[in-house]
Amino acid sequence: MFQDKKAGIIKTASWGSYFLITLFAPEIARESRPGQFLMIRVSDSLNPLLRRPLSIHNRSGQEVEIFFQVAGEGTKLLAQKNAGDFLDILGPCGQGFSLKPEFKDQEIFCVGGGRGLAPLYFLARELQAAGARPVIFYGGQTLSDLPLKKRLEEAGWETHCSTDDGSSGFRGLVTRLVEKELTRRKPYYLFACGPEAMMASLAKICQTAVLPAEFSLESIMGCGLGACWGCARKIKKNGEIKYLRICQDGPVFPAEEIIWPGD
Amino acid sequence: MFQDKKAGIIKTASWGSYFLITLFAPEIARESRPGQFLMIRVSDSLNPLLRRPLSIHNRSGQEVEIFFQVAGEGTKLLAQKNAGDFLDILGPCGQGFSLKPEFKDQEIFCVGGGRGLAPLYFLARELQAAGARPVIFYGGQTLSDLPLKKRLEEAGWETHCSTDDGSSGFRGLVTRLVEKELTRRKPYYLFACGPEAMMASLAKICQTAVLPAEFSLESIMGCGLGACWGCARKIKKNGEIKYLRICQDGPVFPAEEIIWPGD
Amino acid sequence: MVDLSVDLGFLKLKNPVIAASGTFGYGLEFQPLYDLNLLGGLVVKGLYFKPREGNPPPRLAETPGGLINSIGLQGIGVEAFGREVLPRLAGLKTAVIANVCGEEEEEYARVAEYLSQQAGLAALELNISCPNVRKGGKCPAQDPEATYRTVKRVQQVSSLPLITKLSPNVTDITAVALAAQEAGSQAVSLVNTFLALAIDLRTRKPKLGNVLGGLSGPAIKPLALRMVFEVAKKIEIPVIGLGGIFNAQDALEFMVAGASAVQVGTANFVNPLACPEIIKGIEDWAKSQGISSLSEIVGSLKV
Amino acid sequence: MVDLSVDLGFLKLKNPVIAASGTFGYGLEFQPLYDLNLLGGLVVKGLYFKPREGNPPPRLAETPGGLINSIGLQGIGVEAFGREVLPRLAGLKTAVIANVCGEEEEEYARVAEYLSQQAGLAALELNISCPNVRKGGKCPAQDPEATYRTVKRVQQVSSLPLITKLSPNVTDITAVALAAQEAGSQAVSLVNTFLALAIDLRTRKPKLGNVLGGLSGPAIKPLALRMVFEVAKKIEIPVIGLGGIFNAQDALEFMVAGASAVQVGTANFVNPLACPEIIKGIEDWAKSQGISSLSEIVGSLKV
Ligand SMILES: Cc1cc2nc3c(=O)[nH]c(=O)nc-3n(C[C@H](O)[C@H](O)[C@H](O)COP(=O)(O)OP(=O)(O)OC[C@H]3O[C@@H](n4cnc5c(N)ncnc54)[C@H](O)[C@@H]3O)c2cc1C
Ligand SMILES: Cc1cc2nc3c(=O)[nH]c(=O)nc-3n(C[C@H](O)[C@H](O)[C@H](O)COP(=O)(O)OP(=O)(O)OC[C@H]3O[C@@H](n4cnc5c(N)ncnc54)[C@H](O)[C@@H]3O)c2cc1C
Ligand SMILES: Cc1cc2nc3c(=O)[nH]c(=O)nc-3n(C[C@H](O)[C@H](O)[C@H](O)COP(=O)(O)O)c2cc1C
Ligand SMILES: Cc1cc2nc3c(=O)[nH]c(=O)nc-3n(C[C@H](O)[C@H](O)[C@H](O)COP(=O)(O)O)c2cc1C
Ligand code: FES
Ligand code: FES
Repeated sequence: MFQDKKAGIIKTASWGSYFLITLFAPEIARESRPGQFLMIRVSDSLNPLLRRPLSIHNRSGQEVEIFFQVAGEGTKLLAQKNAGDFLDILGPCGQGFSLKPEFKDQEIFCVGGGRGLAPLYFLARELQAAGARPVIFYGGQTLSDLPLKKRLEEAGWETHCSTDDGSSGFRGLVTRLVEKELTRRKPYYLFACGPEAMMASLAKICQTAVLPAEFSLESIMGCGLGACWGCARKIKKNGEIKYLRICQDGPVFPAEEIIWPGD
Repeated sequence: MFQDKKAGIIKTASWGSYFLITLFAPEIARESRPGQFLMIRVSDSLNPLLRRPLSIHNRSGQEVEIFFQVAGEGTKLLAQKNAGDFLDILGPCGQGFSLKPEFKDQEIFCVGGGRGLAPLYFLARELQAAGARPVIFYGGQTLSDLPLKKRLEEAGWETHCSTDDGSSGFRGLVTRLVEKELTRRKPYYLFACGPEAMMASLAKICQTAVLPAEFSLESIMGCGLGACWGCARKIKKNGEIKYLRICQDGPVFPAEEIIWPGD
Repeated sequence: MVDLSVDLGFLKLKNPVIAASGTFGYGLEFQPLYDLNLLGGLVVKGLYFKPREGNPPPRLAETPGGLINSIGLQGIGVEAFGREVLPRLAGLKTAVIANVCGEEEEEYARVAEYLSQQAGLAALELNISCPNVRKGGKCPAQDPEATYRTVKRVQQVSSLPLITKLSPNVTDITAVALAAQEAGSQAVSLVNTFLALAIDLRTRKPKLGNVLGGLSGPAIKPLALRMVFEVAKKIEIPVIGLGGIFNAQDALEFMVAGASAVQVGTANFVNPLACPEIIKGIEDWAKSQGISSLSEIVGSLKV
Repeated sequence: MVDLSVDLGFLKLKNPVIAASGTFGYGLEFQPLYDLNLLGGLVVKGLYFKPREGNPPPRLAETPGGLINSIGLQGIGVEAFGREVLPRLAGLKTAVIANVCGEEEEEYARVAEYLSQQAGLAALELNISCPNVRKGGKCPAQDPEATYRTVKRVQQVSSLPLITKLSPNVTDITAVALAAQEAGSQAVSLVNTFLALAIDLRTRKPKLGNVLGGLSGPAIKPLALRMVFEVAKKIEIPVIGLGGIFNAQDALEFMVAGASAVQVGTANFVNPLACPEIIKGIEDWAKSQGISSLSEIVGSLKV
């Protein structure tokens, strides 16, 4: 865990409301695992006060990338940063996805909805490096919600896209696309990150298909360090339901441990 | 009185900690008189919360200029603005210097200390336009505190400079310089703006010389409109001492009405 | 068309936005900037019977998202107000409300009595909550009994509707609100400022000449909102909410929490057009939500 | 050399900066970032006798310059703390303080009694002021008598020095501070959070699952500073000041107002290195001012 107060921005890229920032942060890069995240100070001022949690989208050498969508004031300020600016970042936070030795030679589904793709790029790279075969599912409302499509394809991974309006790939929800694909093949594991509704429905699909899965959850965060208990959410551990810290006990949890809203 | 939420910055100039900003603000320009000021929002954020009062340094056509020194957070933010940016400004505020018909053909001393020169440029121009002869006294700690020296000389006004360290013009306080000059000639009137100590000592000098004078005072301001009474300061009006509003009853007051700290 | 008017029972406002006392002078200072008739109402600066000198400067200090003031209710006194100012306000087509102050009960009564005899006022706001002039350290609004007594006494001599302005510097603001209601106040307004201190570390002196002052602005909004919510649940008379309202969204949040109308204070300094812009913003929001009357949203918080 | 140590009488701290309860976990969460032995002290998360579930999410909401929380003192209970956490804290060379909670007097006493029998604690901080778990709407620190009773009861069973943590949600905080002193508290710390509400206008629901929460951060600093000033003038025992301290200047202002030591809460989230940076900043300032011992500045406000 490091606080880097002056992580330099090497480059930025953007597609509509989606942004990619490449940071020079050698210590954090070294320690990062897929599914972990950074707590980022978006402004020197007191508004917004808190850091914003953003997944580590990619790591290469001494650099880490973040990929985010503008959601409110904080991400808007972050989107205004340029190459040459500095960011105050803290990380790597959280536990990340589990990378098991038995993934080798297996097909692993990685399902991302919109900005939820953020942690999956790093994950797919590590899966591949470990000899597993990542299969990416990438869903959005429309074509412009899939800015990373090209990048995923270039990485050489099997990539399935979906849009609600059919402007790119499968027309419909990405969960439908996964469901369809599951009738044809049986992957070894599934990882997902995206809107709650998407993950909740995916959880049901995995249960039916008896497919082990892990999901990366979100929550408003205070410290990101496990110290404030502000990010807590009900999780079922060893049959007992209690509030666990998304930042420290997660953000990734096995599908069966998650209590979905409305459950 | 106008609130112009989008007064465009036409150009900026700077000399060390001193800044000059030219604004396109036709309505305010039209109504301005020397000694009046603007209330300027330095940031969209809530810190600093209040507008900052800055004198109208010059008016030409549809443009107004402000000239300021960085004093704290607010002026620092203002100094970061660039041509093409917009400022939210309110003005013209306050009563300004009195321009009397009998000034015609008379010598009028205009004494500015550091940033206190700000309102005197506009004043000298209007004095000249009214047929009076402005004589400028411009004091600072050192050469770099006199960024407007050239501009004043170019305007063709008799200009006397002083620096505490003698790096430019007379070595010593500008008040000493005025005092010296008063032994040689008798102007008709004196206007001044600058640090309290300078103005207080100038007030004594004018009293001794039986020279009528007006000073522009400062105060922390809330509204700038006379509504909050936050800017009040003790002033003697018609023999009675009471708290008057610097923003609305001033900022310019006749020398004999001002109660100086320590009086 | 959205009906922005709100009916407080004793007073109908064309819209729920009222300029707050002490931030809007004697009512006329903002006239060069916009038509005051746009306002739901305006409350003039606090009035004592006699003229008052006010507190020594500095009188203002900024804090993160806030402003501390210790004006000390400098003012011309109620008679000069009645003679010189009120006639000029009389022509306005907006609710003009006077803010009534007093060093003790009798002064409140005298000010209220005098004002009741003047034309042009829609209501009195009883300022029993100014933290800048507490005698013996407490203002009446910090004690339910003192509140009851003061309101009762003013009721006896005043024929104008009474809005009692509450202090946030209390353990239980609902107890004070109940006391005001019981004593016959037609409404309560809350909150006045929070007692605060700012220090200049360099000089080791307080930033304000009067040492302590009252905190207002966005910093206090979540506290004021909580108090409005608590009070609105407990009393029958209407609540006027204020404290850090800077835009239409803030104003609407206060209404959702239970305020029938709102006041805008410090925002007038930061953005002199705050009041008309908030009114416009409320109208736009109501339209976008298909709300035909604002009363629908008052106290609509889902808890 | 500047001597940063402060002597509270019952406890000597190597410097005046203490990490505040609830913002610093059980003390070890910040260890990956810096050496905890740099701290003057640290207060662990509030402890009840039994484990507690805490409040429903969302538990945090941002406001201008502030943070509202309603964690609801989720925690592992004092026995698990004593068994699992305390042994790991015991090796630290900084003052470890436990934050003692209770649903009623007896629970406070049981927690304090249990902790008194453990090794490794420098003092107890009695949290009678948490706004998130008020039973019947009030916490003991909102009433001088309840404060007196609770402190007295805990004194009977505890051998550790006692710091009573006061609530700002009161009319007169000095009365509560005096009650704590009279009951034998060795120090007071103030302030805990201010009861607050934030609303999501879109959904018309409170932003927090528990409806109300406690406001902390820079927004409350001027209010906390005022209270520290008022209390320090009135009592003999040392005051530990907190509320919105984000940098060395803030910390020093609290000391000038009368605090013998300070706590840093919300700042730990915004800048995890806040505590060590504040300590360094205090040292630099003292050097620049030629101050050899910090006790010189405590209560040095020129009024
Ligand atoms: C572990 C983790 C990893 C994340 N990774 C990414 C990522 O890689 N890319 C990305 O685009 N987004 C990511 N998010 C979501 C991102 O943190 C939020 O979009 C962001 O904090 C919103 O801040 P804002 O100031 O822009 O919006 P705000 O104005 O604060 O809020 C906008 C909306 O987002 C909600 N929100 C605020 N904070 C959070 C939060 N921490 N988590 C979820 N919702 C929040 C608010 O309730 C509101 O509805 C992640 C969140 C978590 C918890
Ligand atoms: C009518 C009027 C006209 C002015 N014209 C000019 C001008 O043309 N050029 C110029 O450089 N400056 C001018 N000033 C001073 C200028 O307003 C302050 O320097 C500025 O407000 C400081 O803001 P800040 O945020 O940079 O500093 P802050 O951090 O707010 O304060 C820095 C220091 O300035 C003091 N200060 C804060 N506000 C004011 C204020 N309103 N007046 C005086 N001192 C203050 C503070 O107490 C502190 O000591 C004028 C002031 C007034 C009242
Ligand atoms: C400079 C100033 C002067 C004030 N004077 C008065 C007053 O005379 N009477 C009164 O009842 N309240 C007075 N107040 C309090 C405001 O009316 C209002 O209650 C408070 O500022 C909170 O609202 P705000 O955050 O919108 O400013 C004053 C506030 C300020 C900032
Ligand atoms: C997330 C959070 C949790 C807190 N939990 C506790 C607690 O368990 N016990 C306690 O006495 N105070 C608790 N507090 C209050 C802080 O210790 C402190 O009194 C308050 O936040 C004001 O200080 P600050 O502005 O520096 O944060 C908590 C505050 C926050 C923000
Ligand atoms: S964000 Fe503080 S514990 Fe998770
Ligand atoms: S600044 Fe408000 S009256 Fe002068």
